[in-house]
Amino acid sequence: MMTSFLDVGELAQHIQAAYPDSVEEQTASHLWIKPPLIADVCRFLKEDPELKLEFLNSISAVDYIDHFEVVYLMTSFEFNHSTFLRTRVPGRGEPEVPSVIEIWPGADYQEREIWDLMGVRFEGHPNMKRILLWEGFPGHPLRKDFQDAVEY
Amino acid sequence: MPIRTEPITVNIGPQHPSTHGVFRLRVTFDGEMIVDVEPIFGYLHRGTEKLAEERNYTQIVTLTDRLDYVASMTNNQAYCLAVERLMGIEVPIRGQYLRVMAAELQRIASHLVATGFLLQDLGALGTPLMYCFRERERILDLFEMLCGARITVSYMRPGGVYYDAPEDFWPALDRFLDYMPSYLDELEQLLAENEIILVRVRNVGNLPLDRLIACSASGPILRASGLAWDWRKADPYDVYDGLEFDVPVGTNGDNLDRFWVRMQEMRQSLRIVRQCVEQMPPGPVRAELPLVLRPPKGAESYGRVESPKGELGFYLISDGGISPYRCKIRSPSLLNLTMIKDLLIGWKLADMIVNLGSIDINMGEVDR
Amino acid sequence: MNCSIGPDSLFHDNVLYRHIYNAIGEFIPSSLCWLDHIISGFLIILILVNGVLLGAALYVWLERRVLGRMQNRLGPNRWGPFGLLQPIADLVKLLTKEDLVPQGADRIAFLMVPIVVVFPLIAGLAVVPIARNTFLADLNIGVLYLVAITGLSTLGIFMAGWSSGNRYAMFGAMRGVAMLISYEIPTVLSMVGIVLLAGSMSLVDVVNAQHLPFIVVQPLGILVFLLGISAELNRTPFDIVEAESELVAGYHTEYSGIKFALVQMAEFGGVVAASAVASTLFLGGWSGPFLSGQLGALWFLMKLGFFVFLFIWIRATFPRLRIDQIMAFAWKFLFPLSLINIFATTLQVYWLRDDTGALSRGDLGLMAAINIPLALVTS
Amino acid sequence: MYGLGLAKGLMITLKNLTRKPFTIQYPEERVSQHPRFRGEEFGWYEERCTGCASCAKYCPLGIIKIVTSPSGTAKPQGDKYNLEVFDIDIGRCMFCGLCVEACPYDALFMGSGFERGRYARSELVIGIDELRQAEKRPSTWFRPQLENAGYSPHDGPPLSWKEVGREQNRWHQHEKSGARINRADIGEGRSSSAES
Repeated sequence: MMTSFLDVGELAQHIQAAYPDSVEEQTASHLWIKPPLIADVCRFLKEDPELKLEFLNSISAVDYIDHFEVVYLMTSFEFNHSTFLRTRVPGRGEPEVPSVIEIWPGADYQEREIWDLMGVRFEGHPNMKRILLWEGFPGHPLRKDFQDAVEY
Repeated sequence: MPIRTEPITVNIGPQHPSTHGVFRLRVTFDGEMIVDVEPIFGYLHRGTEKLAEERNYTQIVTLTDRLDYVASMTNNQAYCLAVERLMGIEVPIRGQYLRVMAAELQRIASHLVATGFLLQDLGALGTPLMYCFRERERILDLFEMLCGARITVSYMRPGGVYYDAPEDFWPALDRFLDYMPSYLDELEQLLAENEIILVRVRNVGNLPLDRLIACSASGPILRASGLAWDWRKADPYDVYDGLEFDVPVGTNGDNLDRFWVRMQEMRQSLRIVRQCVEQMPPGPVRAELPLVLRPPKGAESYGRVESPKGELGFYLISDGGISPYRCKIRSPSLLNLTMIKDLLIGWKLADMIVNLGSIDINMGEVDR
Repeated sequence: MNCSIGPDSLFHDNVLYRHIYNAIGEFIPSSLCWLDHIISGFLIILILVNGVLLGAALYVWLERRVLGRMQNRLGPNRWGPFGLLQPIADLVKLLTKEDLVPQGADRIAFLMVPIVVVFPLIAGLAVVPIARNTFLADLNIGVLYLVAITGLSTLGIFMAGWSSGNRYAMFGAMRGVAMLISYEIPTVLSMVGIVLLAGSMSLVDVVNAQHLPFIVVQPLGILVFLLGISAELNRTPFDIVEAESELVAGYHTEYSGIKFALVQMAEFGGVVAASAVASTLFLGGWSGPFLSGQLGALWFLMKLGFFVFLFIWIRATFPRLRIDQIMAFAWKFLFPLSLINIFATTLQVYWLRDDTGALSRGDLGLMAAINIPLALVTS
Repeated sequence: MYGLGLAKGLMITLKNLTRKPFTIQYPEERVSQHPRFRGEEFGWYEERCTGCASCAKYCPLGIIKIVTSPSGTAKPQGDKYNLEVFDIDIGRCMFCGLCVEACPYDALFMGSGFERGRYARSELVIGIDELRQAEKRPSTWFRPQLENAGYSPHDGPPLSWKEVGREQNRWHQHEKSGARINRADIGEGRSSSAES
């Protein structure tokens, strides 16, 4: 028995039914949700009896120069399926995404880590401060335009 | 009349005998009772994810060794799985068996360390720890035979393992497999019936299952709370599909259950290794691959294994170059630490150390 | 002024003292016999202090070796035959270390601690007889004196924790005070049974009264005594005062150099002292078959070694209890047990003693027959 | 009866008291070292090395420094480059063995030593002269030909460059017979890497 990945088309329809106009873009394998709605969609996916994606495997962020992409991977223990959910946040400043900590407390450290290393803020996170680096560290090292210090 | 008391804040770590690495906890005590905990980490942050963006796909294997340094084999395996999925590489069957065998030996080694340190934290002055390390030494010896290193093994490569095991490895492994169960019996005898240990671990540090799932916890602590979820069963990788083993499950989710689950998993791992030795077919161990790998542009993959600490995943994104565009490491230790407030608040100082030991974190993996 | 140690002299029974006194008397005119007494006294103290130091050093070596072997290691084996000189090397190392006093420390109390913890240990050993008529002092309140003077070490532990200005040390000290005071009670009560049996508080009399080792007459007593004393010595499973994995080193976290050496010495010497007291009270000290007279010291050493090994063995095997469990153990288990023991012993002594108050071997055997099943049932 | 578990524990420790210690007294006794052990003092065979710097490129830490210059000798004989610098900074080396894996000519081997305590980091750099003069006890890591020959680096004799080659390669036969390596025999594509 392998963990199956949900079909993106069906998933998108399912989400659209509950949150119309929440899907930003979808391809054969990828599904992008509009950033302001991501937390709501996540809550829906977790509580929906047909999906029951109750376990958040990981949250990661990717820097695509012109935008950041936050990737959620979640799994249902009951149906043994998982899905990726993505959201694009444009801008190089400190873009904001709604936090999912209310839905999955397990997002706590990962969101802090993303803020620390990637510079994406999570709105609604109660303790949004650096986790691995020290306060006052210049910049966010996982960004592609981060310059290494000349000397350590 | 109640006595006026003040909470007292103590810094435990980064250098403390039982924080399992450079881990710092700012703990507020009311007498001996813990009222607040604030974990602070980052003392071992080496920027593995950033470094990975500047290394080619094979070189990153050496970085993964250093994540969870008591379980390098499983780290290698998770990363190699991710790269193989990224490129669509088929690993030769013998290579898969060798990987599973090495990973299971590593699981025993890692659980031995976890058990030993749990008992060290209980205050057993190193005796069980020494016994555990003595046995771990035998496993590390096997690893040295296999790949020339004991801790930072770099044994696996995308597409298999670097090389087949030497001939004298198999008799040595047989000896180990014959010997190990008797040692586990002895360890259980020393510990499992000891009244002092039982009163210290039974019904201490209970973790409710729903909270664990919400907190993204995985691995033995999830199973100790009653959910039989093992990625080796749920999402079999390599040859786990064809191997027989049980997933031990606890009921209470207390320290005793976590300890018991680890003990049982060691026995199951021995079973898996034995099956691997019996079933292993001859053949190549590594897919024919160029020295420098170039996955297709835009490909992405998530490779995960059930590491001794939980779900270890590598999320790789390729931009068509020789190094990944993004390499995210989903480390079980960090996510298991999310539970720390549930685990520690309300318990006593002495329990705090044991609870922390029972979830078996590794700072190399937490800080990456 | 009568200077000779005659039959009615205070020192007549003390062979050790008499020998030293007479040996020195050869060089000192009889008119200055008070000087002889003073010099002999000093020599006795010198023997005592150095004996304790040597015993502690040997014990440290033994503990490390035995612990090592129990953990499949070797223990110190480089310096001297079997590593016997290792404690000396350690001492030299500690002596040459920088002597730190933390900034936040209460200086005077901090510096006094090593003296406060070492003193009761040395003073307490003075009343323990080593062989027939060989002891440093024979006090008629020996047991009481022992209890009183060893209780002082609690003060040292609290002073150390309080004055260090370190929170770990403070935790250790608070735990120490709570635990040590609780365990003092069952320990003392377990000695009462011995006193009842011997009819005297003098340790010399206690040994003389042991026609049968009191361990068989007082099985509950030895159980309570050993558990209580290992708590007072901060040994596993009661070592919450130091609790290496929790409190780094507990009350002596801030001690370094020679002060650390003294604190450690008090601790390890304490085990030797406790073993000496236990073998005197419960195993009959120097008395035993085959070896008599001054050779009884060998019996004494063997019994001492047995208890020392027992302490090391327990330390190698057991983890530590939590503070509330330890307190519960003291009050709910040891305390009632020691009361039962006293009650039973009192009744037995009342019915069995003869006119002089002494107990014969047969009487003791009868009591053992009653007490051993009692111990098995109650514990 | 309360305490039986404790007694069992005590018996286990007592049993271990009588066992032989597991410790190995290092300077006097040694652990039997396995042939694949990846150690320091790399076995470098200058006769084989073309200065292609594959090892330097493949090293995850970039600690191998190679400087070459044109040798000026005849091209057909293959001596295209002189090696001037071949530094391995083993103070930063993590002994992953990827350099050995990358070497196309079997010129670099892992060593088998592990006793290189020094007082300064600068003394940890192995230079070209040291590599030349070192007693070569190559590890069998990624060198199956050594393993098949049953060679043990720990107690075997030092090996010369003629003895460590790859049996299956045609040019190795040439080597054994004493001839200089003929690049044409090695096969196509290989020589191009030497130029980079």
